Amino acid sequence: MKGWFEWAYRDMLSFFPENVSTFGAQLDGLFSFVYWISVLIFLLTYFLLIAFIIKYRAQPNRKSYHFHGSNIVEFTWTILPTFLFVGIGLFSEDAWTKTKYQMKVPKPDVEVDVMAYQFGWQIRYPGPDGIFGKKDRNQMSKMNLFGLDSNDVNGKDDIIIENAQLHLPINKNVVVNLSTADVLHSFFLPNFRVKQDALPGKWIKVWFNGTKAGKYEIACAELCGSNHYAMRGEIFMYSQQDYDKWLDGKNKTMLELQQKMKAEQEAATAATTSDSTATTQGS
Amino acid sequence: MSGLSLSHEPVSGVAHGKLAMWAFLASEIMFFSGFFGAFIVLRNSNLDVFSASAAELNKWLALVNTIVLIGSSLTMALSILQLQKGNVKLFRLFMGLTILCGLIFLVVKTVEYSGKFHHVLDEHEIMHLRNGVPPNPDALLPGINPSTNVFFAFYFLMTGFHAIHVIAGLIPMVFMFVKSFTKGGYNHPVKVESLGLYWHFVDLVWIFLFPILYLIFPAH
Amino acid sequence: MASTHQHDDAHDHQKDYIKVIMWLLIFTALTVAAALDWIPASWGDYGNKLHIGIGLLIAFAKAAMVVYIFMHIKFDQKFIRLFIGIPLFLFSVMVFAFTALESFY
Amino acid sequence: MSATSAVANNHHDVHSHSHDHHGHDHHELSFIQKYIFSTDHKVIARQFMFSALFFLFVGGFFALLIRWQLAYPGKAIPIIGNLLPATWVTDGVVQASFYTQLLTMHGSVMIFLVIIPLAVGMFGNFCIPLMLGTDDMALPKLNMFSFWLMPPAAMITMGGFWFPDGMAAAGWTSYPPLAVINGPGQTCWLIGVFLIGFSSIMGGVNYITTILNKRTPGMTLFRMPLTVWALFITAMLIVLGTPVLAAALSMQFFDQFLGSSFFIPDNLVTTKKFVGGGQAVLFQHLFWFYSHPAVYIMILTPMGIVSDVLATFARKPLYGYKAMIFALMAIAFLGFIVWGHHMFQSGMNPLLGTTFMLSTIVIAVPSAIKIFNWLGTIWRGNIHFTAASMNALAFIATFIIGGLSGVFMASAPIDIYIHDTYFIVAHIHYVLFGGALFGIFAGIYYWFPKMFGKMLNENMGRKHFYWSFIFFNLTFFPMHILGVGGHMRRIYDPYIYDFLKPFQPMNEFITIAAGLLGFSQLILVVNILWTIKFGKKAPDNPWNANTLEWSAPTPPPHGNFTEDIRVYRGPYEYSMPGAKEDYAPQTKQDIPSEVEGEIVDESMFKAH
Ligand code: HEA
Ligand code: HEA
Ligand code: CUA
Ligand SMILES: [Cu+2]
Repeated sequence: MKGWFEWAYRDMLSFFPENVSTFGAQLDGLFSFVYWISVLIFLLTYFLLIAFIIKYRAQPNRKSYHFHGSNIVEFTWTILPTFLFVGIGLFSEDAWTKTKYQMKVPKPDVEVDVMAYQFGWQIRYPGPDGIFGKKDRNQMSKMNLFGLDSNDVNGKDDIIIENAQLHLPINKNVVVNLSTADVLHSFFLPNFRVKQDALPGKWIKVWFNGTKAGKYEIACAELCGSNHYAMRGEIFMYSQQDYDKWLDGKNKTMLELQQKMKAEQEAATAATTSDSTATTQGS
Repeated sequence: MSGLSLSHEPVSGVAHGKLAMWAFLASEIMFFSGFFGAFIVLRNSNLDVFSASAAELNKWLALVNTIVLIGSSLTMALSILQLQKGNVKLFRLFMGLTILCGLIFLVVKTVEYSGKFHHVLDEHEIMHLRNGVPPNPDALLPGINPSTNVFFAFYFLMTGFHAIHVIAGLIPMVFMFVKSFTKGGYNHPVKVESLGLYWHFVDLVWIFLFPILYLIFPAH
Repeated sequence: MASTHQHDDAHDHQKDYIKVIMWLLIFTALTVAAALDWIPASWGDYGNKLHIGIGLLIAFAKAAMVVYIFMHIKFDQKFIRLFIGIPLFLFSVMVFAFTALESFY
Repeated sequence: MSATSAVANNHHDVHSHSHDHHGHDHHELSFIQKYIFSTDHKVIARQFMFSALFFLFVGGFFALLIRWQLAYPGKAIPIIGNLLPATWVTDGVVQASFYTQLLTMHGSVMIFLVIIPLAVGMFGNFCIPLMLGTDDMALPKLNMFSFWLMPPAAMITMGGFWFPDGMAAAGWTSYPPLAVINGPGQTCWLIGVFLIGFSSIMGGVNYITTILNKRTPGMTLFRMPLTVWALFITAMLIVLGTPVLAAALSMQFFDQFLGSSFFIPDNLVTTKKFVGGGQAVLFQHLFWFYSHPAVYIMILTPMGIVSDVLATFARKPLYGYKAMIFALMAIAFLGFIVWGHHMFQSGMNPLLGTTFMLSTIVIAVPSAIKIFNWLGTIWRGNIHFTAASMNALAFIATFIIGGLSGVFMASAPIDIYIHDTYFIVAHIHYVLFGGALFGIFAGIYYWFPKMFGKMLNENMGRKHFYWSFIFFNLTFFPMHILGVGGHMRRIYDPYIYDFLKPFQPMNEFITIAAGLLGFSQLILVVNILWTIKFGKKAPDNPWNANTLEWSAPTPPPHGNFTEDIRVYRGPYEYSMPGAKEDYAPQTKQDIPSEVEGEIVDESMFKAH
């Protein structure tokens, strides 16, 4: 009950969650641009509506003005809004091309793969060698969502994070290759003003550039089943040093794991031909 | 109150039934547009599968059906003419022929479908038609069926809905045909005309289905 | 429920119909012939496109005849053409947007 | 028309319902033929009205369950919690899997079984023949068929109720692959909606034919009231749009039931197996190709109703009659080329995003024309406040807000952030409830006397209006704020997200307002039932309106009119200077006045 009316006297724009990406400000600016235009139109139309309702309410000995309208007036109020609205459209264009055009995605400083599934996110880093292993759609399965090609050595050291935690450096152009293993999901980073549906069978590039270190949330914004609401992930933004530290830690465990695996494999070579697991997990 | 004339003569000059049929056909065009639009998109992204699968279809049965259906369009048009002229005997004849053609079409279609359902995919076909994915043993229908690949999904979808349209057209035709033998006879030229429009439309759909499903995938 | 629009001369129509059916059969034969393997394989993709182009062109020609003569568009009130024109327009909008699905970016 | 003719009509009503005009007029019709399987357009209109109002409560009930869960997740539903089936709730608490069914069925019921049947089914049937001065629809049997397809279709749509997996649960948009891997409830939904679509098309075909063919002498196209114009254009949208939905549903049915892969790409990691090769976005294209025009199917008729009601109660000619018609046409046309604005974030080609953004923003222009013309209509009028006119004014007020929020989303980059948040939910309800439903309420209050022959209780009508309007705004306005805060739609428990935790009080507020809003609707039902039983008898023309339906006896007998109808002027000639009365029925020939009561006398098609 206490918090109920707090919002009643706050400006709508103040409810945006904190913006921590480079283009976020432009998008928010666009929102408030349209917002203020709307407020103006709202005030104008409501003023007229209310004024007319009061002024022209029924009075016994008044007769309405018999008038069918005028073409000049109609023309004016067709043309003016057209300019205004087309203006909004053209004004929006820049932000749209910048954020979504695949060919305008900036050169990545950091590139990660994100695979959505019912109900979570898997994240893949290229690992110590800095190269992503090849993906083979035919090898996709519940155990191998990315469909890593088991014959590709570059894939052996890829870091796969299964608990939906994304770790990234700030002030770097991050490119996320987004896809999904099953149904549609939508990769939503409220604080970064990023939203993109994930399509099965297609990799879509999503980019952003975070400006502030901290922990933020990843949400799924496309209905994907009963646990849609629970597809929560976390995104940790680090300074470059902290990020390197985190990444080195990951890479080291990957290398160790690889060596251990190799040793085990050599030991068991003669006995059975066991399937070499392409991926290991980390977190 | 029978002196009133509130049920006016058609203002647009086109009889109610016919106008309604045209509106309905506009709707039908959009219905098949949905399929054709989807077909174009998925064909472009699955060219190999589409041409491999089209080769499995039986062109010649389809050709027979094309001719049968075109013929039925002619007899339909003629039966309308005859009824308008009041020549009931010839109306009956042409209507009977139309029904016959419709039935032949359906029989050929059944032969074609059952051929598909009895066709068991071999290794080679599984490679080409299904990208190596083995058919789903739990599929509702045996043999080649909508789950075989996208092409056959379209094949069954489009020819299936077309066949349903044929059946839907045959029902009132049989009714009119039978009615024309009763004592009262049958004398509603506008209804026959509207049905004729529908029947020509069904023919029209086939005119497009024939090339896009059976023909325009060259062998090489 | 009587049609106010009378068809003046029934006999003429009969002739039209026979003419149309002949053309329809000829075009059917043509379209089957065109689908045979006569384009040299060396033409590659252009050969395919030619195949499709011819097939569709013939189909449209046949469709036009059915609509014009059998369906009486030629003889009926002009506004009835809208019932075909508008859907065709919408279809082309649809196909345009759908086929832009993949390209560009 | 006098009291005697009304008596005669009641008498007439008992007889002759038969539609072939071959004599045998005078046999008694059984109750079933008269009220159940009737081909009389007025009876069908009533059937649409009652069934849709029933479903309004079904859908509203679902909405209240949704609201309960959002305000108090994990708490048992009070009172009825334990009465609900075990597949829905455990210990009175809504389950996550049931929540998705709830929002799906709420959306589907409200759109397919409430708004479209009310706006198109009910008003289309009631208004078109009466306002055109004819006896019935062009194809009365088809008309009956189009109603009687609805109840079974509705049952099938919700048929998943009988299966352990429950009802459809993929949203009213039913996007594959999710919808395809769902259970039999989804199959039922597909079939049900397909049938509803078929019923709509039948209706639309009938309306087009009737309007083109059955106008009474003198009723040129540009003398038709805007309600009829709106219905005409709506019918075209239905006829051209719905079949595309039908195609999309059929394809999804194939995927769902026969295992094909139209919308399923290769190698989906799910329990159901598919060969792949399809494209998921393709369905969205097909779906929105229908469903965007569908939102105009839901709003155009209310717009027409509002125009009629405002002109009548402001006692003024409608401002810019022709401009209003061209605006309707422009909205309908543009409505077919903007569907992509629902798919800005769907991964379709961003270049298309640009195109769709521009076309979408342009569609605001004809809407603006309409708003200004309505304002022009009440300008220098003499506005009488009744339940009908107040609802019409409320339509304008809420549609402005709903439309303006549409402009935000129309800008593709702004939509990035607010897509699939409560901002959209707020938009939906401002245009659908605030717009369409208030317009429909206005129509119900306006035509009820003619439909049932009784005057609705004005007092209750006003209470219903005030309560609805206030609680409507309290319920849905805060949703804009939730949306700006990033609150996703279709989520069962928002509070597992840290950034949504602060919104719990607001959700609670909304829920309480929604409950009161639901309660307010009971006033309408009580009013209708009370009036039918005890209401005051209605005169033939209670509002002194011009259009033809008011020249018919009340309630109109079978065949509608007791004399031949001829039309002499446009529908909005109110307050002509020098005339004795402040209205000029379209059927009255000579009304001496200083102006010539003519708008235009030409028509696109052949006129009389
Ligand atoms: C009756 C229903 C209805 C109506 C009329 C509208 C009208 C509009 N809608 Fe809405 N819409 C829906 C029902 C409707 N919508 C529904 C149900 C959804 C969600 C579906 C789902 O996902 O479940 C939706 C979703 C939706 C989206 C997708 C959002 C998303 O999912 O991300 C968009 C995006 O562009 C949009 C835009 C618009 C626009 C631009 C209009 C325009 O037509 C509005 C035009 C009106 C105005 C602009 C206001 C009036 C004008 C003025 C006051 C004059 C201005 C004055 C001057 C310029 C001087 N709508
Ligand atoms: C015309 C359409 C219409 C109408 C009238 C409404 C009415 C209401 N809607 Fe609905 N809504 C939609 C169309 C509509 N909605 C659509 C299309 C969606 C999207 C669905 C999707 O995402 O797929 C949606 C989604 C939607 C959501 C989002 C769900 C989610 O995303 O998780 C919410 C949440 O608050 C909501 C709430 C409400 C409320 C509180 C009402 C209230 O106005 C309801 C008021 C109540 C009544 C009118 C009935 C009164 C009932 C009683 C008094 C109960 C008595 C009866 C018994 C106990 C048996 N709606
Ligand atoms: Cu994943 Cu919603
Ligand atoms: Cu839309």
